Amino acid sequence: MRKEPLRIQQKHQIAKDTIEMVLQNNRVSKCAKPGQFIHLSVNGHTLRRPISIADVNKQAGTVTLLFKVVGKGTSALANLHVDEVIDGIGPIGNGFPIDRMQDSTVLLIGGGIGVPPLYYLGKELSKQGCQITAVLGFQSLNYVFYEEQFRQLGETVIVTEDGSYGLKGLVTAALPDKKQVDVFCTCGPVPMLKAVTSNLQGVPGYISMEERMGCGVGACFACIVPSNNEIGYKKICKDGPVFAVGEVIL
Amino acid sequence: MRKEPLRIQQKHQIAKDTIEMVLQNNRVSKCAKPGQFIHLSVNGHTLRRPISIADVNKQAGTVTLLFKVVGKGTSALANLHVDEVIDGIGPIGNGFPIDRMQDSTVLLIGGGIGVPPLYYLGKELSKQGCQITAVLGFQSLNYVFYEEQFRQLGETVIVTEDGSYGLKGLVTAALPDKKQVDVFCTCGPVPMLKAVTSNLQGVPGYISMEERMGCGVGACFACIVPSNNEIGYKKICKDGPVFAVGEVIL
Amino acid sequence: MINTSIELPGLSLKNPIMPASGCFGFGREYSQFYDLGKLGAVMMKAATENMRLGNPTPRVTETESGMLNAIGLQNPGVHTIIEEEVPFLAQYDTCIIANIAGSTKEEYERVAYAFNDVKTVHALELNISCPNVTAGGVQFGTDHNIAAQVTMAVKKVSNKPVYVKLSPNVSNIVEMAKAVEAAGADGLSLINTLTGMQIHLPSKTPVLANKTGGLSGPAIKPVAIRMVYEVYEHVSIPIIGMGGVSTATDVLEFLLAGASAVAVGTANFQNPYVCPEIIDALPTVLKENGFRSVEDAIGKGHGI
Amino acid sequence: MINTSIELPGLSLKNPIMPASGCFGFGREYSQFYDLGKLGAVMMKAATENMRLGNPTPRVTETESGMLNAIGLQNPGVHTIIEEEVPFLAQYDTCIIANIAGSTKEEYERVAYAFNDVKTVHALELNISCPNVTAGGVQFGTDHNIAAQVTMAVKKVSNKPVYVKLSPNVSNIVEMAKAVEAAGADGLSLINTLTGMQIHLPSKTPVLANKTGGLSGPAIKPVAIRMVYEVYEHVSIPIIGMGGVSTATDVLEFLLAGASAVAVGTANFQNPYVCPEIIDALPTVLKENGFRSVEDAIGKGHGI
Ligand SMILES: Cc1cc2nc3c(=O)[nH]c(=O)nc-3n(C[C@H](O)[C@H](O)[C@H](O)COP(=O)(O)OP(=O)(O)OC[C@H]3O[C@@H](n4cnc5c(N)ncnc54)[C@H](O)[C@@H]3O)c2cc1C
Ligand SMILES: Cc1cc2nc3c(=O)[nH]c(=O)nc-3n(C[C@H](O)[C@H](O)[C@H](O)COP(=O)(O)OP(=O)(O)OC[C@H]3O[C@@H](n4cnc5c(N)ncnc54)[C@H](O)[C@@H]3O)c2cc1C
Ligand SMILES: Cc1cc2nc3c(=O)[nH]c(=O)nc-3n(C[C@H](O)[C@H](O)[C@H](O)COP(=O)(O)O)c2cc1C
Ligand SMILES: Cc1cc2nc3c(=O)[nH]c(=O)nc-3n(C[C@H](O)[C@H](O)[C@H](O)COP(=O)(O)O)c2cc1C
Ligand code: FES
Ligand code: FES
Repeated sequence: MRKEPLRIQQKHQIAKDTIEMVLQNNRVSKCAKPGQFIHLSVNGHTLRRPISIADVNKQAGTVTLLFKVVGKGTSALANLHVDEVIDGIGPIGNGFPIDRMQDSTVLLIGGGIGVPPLYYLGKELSKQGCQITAVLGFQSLNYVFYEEQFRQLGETVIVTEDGSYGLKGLVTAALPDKKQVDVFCTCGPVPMLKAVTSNLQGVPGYISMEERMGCGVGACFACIVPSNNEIGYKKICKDGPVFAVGEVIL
Repeated sequence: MRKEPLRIQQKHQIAKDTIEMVLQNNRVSKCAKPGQFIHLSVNGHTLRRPISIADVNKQAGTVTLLFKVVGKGTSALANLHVDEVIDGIGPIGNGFPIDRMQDSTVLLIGGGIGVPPLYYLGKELSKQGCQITAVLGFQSLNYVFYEEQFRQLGETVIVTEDGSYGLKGLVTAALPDKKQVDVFCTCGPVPMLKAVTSNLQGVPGYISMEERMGCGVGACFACIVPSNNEIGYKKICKDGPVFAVGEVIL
Repeated sequence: MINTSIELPGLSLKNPIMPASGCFGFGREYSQFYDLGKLGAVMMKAATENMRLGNPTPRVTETESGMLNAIGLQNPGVHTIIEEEVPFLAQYDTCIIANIAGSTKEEYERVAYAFNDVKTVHALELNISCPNVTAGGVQFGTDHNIAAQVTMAVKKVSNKPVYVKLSPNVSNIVEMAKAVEAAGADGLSLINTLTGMQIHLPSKTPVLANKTGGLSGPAIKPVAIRMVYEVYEHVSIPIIGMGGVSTATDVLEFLLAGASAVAVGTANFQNPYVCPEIIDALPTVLKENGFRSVEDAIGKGHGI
Repeated sequence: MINTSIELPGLSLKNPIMPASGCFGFGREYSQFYDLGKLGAVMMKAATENMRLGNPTPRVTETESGMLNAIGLQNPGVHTIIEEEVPFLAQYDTCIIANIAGSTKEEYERVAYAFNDVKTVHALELNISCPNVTAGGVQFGTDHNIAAQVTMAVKKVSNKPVYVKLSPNVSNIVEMAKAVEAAGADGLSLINTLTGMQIHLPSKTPVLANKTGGLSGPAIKPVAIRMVYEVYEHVSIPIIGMGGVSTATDVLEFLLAGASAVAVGTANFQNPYVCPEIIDALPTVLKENGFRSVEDAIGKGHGI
C-alpha cells in the first residue's frame, strides 16, 4: 500500500450533488479491484475520506470516482480543478471475490452512493461471462446517475424513494425472484443491506459496508463491525469493505 | 471601518522573500493615509495579518503592499494569484501627521519590513514640498528593495548589516547631522526605534510600531504599548501604529 | 416565523447571540461595523476594582484553529467602566452583561456591588476562571469550595442575576457547576479558555510574555460542547455556551448540547461581522433542522 | 552530524520519534508503508487482561484541526498480544513500549506482570488516562492518590521501566505528575486526549456512539506543550511528549518544552509516512536552530 498522487483528469457533475472524477495514476489503476476504495486526503482536514473505485481504465491509467457532496470534505473535493493532484492511499481493502462468480447470474443492488462500486464490479463480471441484473435506488430523479452505463451491462431497474423516476419505493420492492439469482452483491446504507439480505435469504451474497474511518488501513479500530468469528469483529477498512453475507452482524 | 474585498491586480517578488502586491479597492485607496495598515484575512488562519500601506494610486483605485514572507500567513498570502481576492479590514489606525510636516526637511529611517510605510509617506510629503532624506537598512543586498523609488523622493542611503551593499552596519551609523533634520519618521524593529530616537534626541519625530495583534481594531487589548499618559498605555492598532516620540515608552 | 428570543434571569434576549467577554472590548470598536442593537446582548471586558495594565506583550499568538491570549484582565477599572463605557453601550437596544474579576473575594464583592446602581447593566458574569492572572483567577476557578464561596459572597452584595463563568481546566466540570448552582448562581457561562502554551523556535522561549495563555477558537469547541452537555444534565440553571463558535450551525450545536444562549469570542477577530451574520442565519438553520424557536432546540441533543 | 539518539530508562532510542499508542495498532499495517526499524520506538495499542470489543460505532469524527475517538480500548487481550503481535514487531530494529490498561488495580498488575518475561518489550506505558472506558480509566487518571497507587502496584510486579501516561483532563497536572513520580514512575507520557463531544445536527445526537470521545490532533498541541513545560519544571524523570505533533518543528517545540522523546498519534492517519518523514527532517531542524543533538534541545525553552 502506498500514498499515491492522483491527478484530476476530468471532473463532471453527473447528478444533483454528485461528482464524477477521473483520476490519473498508473499504479492504482493497474491493481484496483472492484469493491476497493481510496482514502483521500482533503486539504485542511484531519481525516481522509474513503471513496470507492467506480471504474478503472487500465490502458489510460485512470480510475473513476463517483461521490456525493454531503459535507465539508466532499465539497472541498468537488471544488478541486482539473490538473490538481489529490493525495490518496489505496487501493484499500478486500473487494468482491469476482473469481468465485464466474459465469453466474449476478444481481447488483445499490443504494445512493452505494451504487458506484457496483459499476466497476458489473463491468468486470460481464467480462467474466456473468449475466448482470442491477437494481439501483435513489432519492429522486435528480440524483439518478449511471443508468445508461448499467443498462449496457444488463437489465437495470431504477427505483426512487419519491417515485419521481422508475419504480417508487425502496430497492427491496424491485428485487427479482430469488430463483433467478445465483449470487448478489450490494452496497448502500445499513438498513438497506439488512432488508436486502433478509429478502434474499438463502442466496449467496456479498455486501459492501461503510463506517466512519480513522486510519483507513486497519490500525486504529475505528471501523469495526461485529462478527461471529472467534475475535468478535471485523475491520471494514482492512477485512472489508466487502463481506460475505453472514460474515458480519448487521 | 469595513471589511473590504481587495482584488490582486499585480504580484511581484521584488527582493529575497519580499512580495509587492497591488490590490484593487476604490474605497481603501481613496481614504488610505501614510502609516495606516490593512488587517488581512488568510484562509485557514484564525488571526488576521497586519500589513502597512506602502503606496496608493487613487486614480487606479489601488493600494500597494510590500511584505516579507516570514511565516505561514505571509507565505499563504504570497501564494495567492492575480485576480484572487483578499479580505482586508482597513485602512486602520492613525498614520503620520503629514499636515504638521509641511515644507520641512524630513528624515525617513526604515529597517527591513519597516521600510514599506515610509514610501507612501515620502511620496505624500514630497507633494507637500518637504525635502526628503531616507536611510534604509536591510540584512543584505538580496533583501534591498525600492531603492530607486526612494531615490526619486530624495537623497537615499542604503545600509546593510553585512555590508554586501551600501554602507555596512545599522541605520544609526548612517544618520545625518541632527541639525539638518526638522522632523524624522521611522519604522522598524523596536531596538532600531530605540537607537534612532536616542540618536536623534531633541528632533521631533514619529515612530511606527509593530506588535502581535488580535482584533486589529482596538477591542482586545493585545497590542498594548506602555505610555506615560494617565491610563498608562496606548493601543498600537487604534491609537497608533504611529506615535510621536515620547508618546509611548519603548 | 422562527422565534429567536429567549428569557433568562435578568436577560430578555431578542436572540441568543452575544459577543464573549474580552473579545469585544466595550463595544465601541465594533459599533463602527454594525448597529450593536442587533445583538442579543454584549458581554463586556472584565472589570476589576482598579485599573489594571495586564501582562507584558506579546499577548496573543495563533495556534491551529485557535489562538492563545494572555491579556491579563487589562481594564480601566469598574468605576471608569460604569462612567464611560456602560453609557455608550446603553445607547443600543441590547442587554449588557458585566464580566467581573478580582484577586480576592473582597474585590469581587466590591466590583459586583459597584454595578448595583447601574440600571443599564442587566446581569453579572462572574469570571472565576481567567487563566492569565496569578492572584485569584485560577485557584477560584478550579476549587469548587472557593468557587462556591465567591459566588455566595457576590450574590449577597449584588442585586443582579449572576452567571458564573467556569474554567474548563478542571477534572470535574459537573462538580464545579453544581457547587456554584448550590451557592446561588442564576446561570452558568461555559467555557473560558483552556490553558496552553506555544514556544517560539527562533527565540526558544514561550511566545507569550506571560508564558501560558488561554486557548480559544474552533479548536476547543469539542471540549466546550462536552462540558455544556455534561453540565446540562446536572443543573437546572441556564447555561450560556461558548468556545469556538463561528457559524449558526455551531450555535445550534451548543443549543442541542443544552446552552440557552451562545457567546462568540475569537471569531470576531477573523470576521468583525460574525455576530450579525450568525443572527441572520440562525432562523434558517433552526428551521432546516426542524425547530420553530431557539427555546425549542435547547437540550434537544440529549434525546427524549 | 546531528545526534538524534537518546537514552531513557529501558529505551535506547536511535531517534526520539515513536507512533503513539492506539494510532498505529501493533505496527503491521504501517509496515506496509515503510521499514518500522526506522522508528525510535513503537507504542503499541493498549493491552487489557482479556480481549475487549470496545465501544459501538461510530467511534471517530473529525473536528477543527483535530478528531475525537472513542475506540474503547479494543484489543485482543494481553496474551494474544504477547503471542502474536510482539513477535511481529520484534523483527524490527526498534524499541517496543507496551501500553497497558485495566478496569481495576489488579487488572493493571496482571497485565503488567504478563510482560515480565517478554524480553522484546522494553518498557510499559501505564495508561491511566483513557477517557473512553467507564470503569477505571478516568477515575485513575484524575485522582492523584489513585494514580499513585496504581503506579506503585505496577512497579511492584513489573520488571520493566514504567512510563505513566497522564490525562490532560485535570485541574493540576503538576500534582498528578509529582504523585506518580513519588510512586516510582520511571517516566511520564504527556498527554492523552482531552474529553470532547460533537453533536450531529441531522440526527440531533452526539456523533460518537459513546457520546464523548478523546480530542487529539494539532488542536490540542498548545495544551500539551503547556503541560510538558509545567511538569518538566517539577519532576526529574523524563517525559515523552505528545499531542498534535505532525512536523519536525513540532517535535522541537516539545523538546524545548522539556520532552525527551515525542510520540506522533493522529498525524499517522493523515500521512502514514509522517514518522519517517519527521525522522528525516529532524536533524536539519535541530541544526537550523543551533542544536547538535536531541539531548541538547531538551528543556531549552525554559531559559538558563
Ligand atoms: C469504504 C467506503 C466507500 C465509500 N465510497 C463512497 C463513494 O464511492 N461515493 C460516495 O459518495 N461516498 C462514499 N463513501 C462515503 C463517503 O466516505 C462520505 O460521504 C464522506 O466521507 C463524507 O465526507 P464529508 O466531509 O463530505 O462529510 P462530513 O459529514 O463533513 O464528514 C465528517 C466525517 O465523517 C466521515 N463520514 C461521514 N459520512 C460518512 C460515511 N457515509 N462513510 C464513512 N465516513 C463518513 C467523514 O469521512 C469525515 O471524517 C464511502 C465510505 C466508505 C467507508
Ligand atoms: C501595524 C503593522 C504593520 C506591518 N506592516 C508590515 C509590512 O508592511 N510588511 C511586512 O512584511 N510586515 C509588516 N508587518 C509585520 C507582519 O504583520 C508580520 O510579518 C506577519 O503578521 C507575520 O505573519 P506570518 O503568519 O507570516 O508569521 P508567523 O510568525 O507564522 O505568525 C504568527 C502570528 O504572529 C503574528 N506576527 C508575527 N510577526 C509579527 C510582527 N512582526 N508584527 C505583528 N504580528 C506578527 C502574526 O500576525 C500571526 O498572528 C506589520 C505589522 C504591524 C503590526
Ligand atoms: C483576547 C481574549 C480576551 C478574553 N478576555 C476575557 C475576559 O476578560 N473575561 C472573560 O471572562 N473571558 C475572557 N476571554 C474568554 C472568552 O470570553 C471566551 O470564554 C473564550 O475565548 C472561548 O470562546 P471563543 O472560542 O469563542 O473565543 C477572552 C478571550 C480572548 C480570546
Ligand atoms: C484513535 C485513537 C486511539 C487511541 N488509543 C489509545 C490507547 O489505546 N492508549 C493510549 O494510551 N492512548 C491512546 N490514544 C491517545 C494517543 O496515544 C495520544 O496520546 C493522543 O492522541 C494525542 O496525540 P496526537 O494528538 O498526536 O494524536 C489514542 C488516540 C487516538 C486518536
Ligand atoms: S479505519 Fe482504522 S481500523 Fe479501519
Ligand atoms: S489588536 Fe486588539 S486592541 Fe489592538
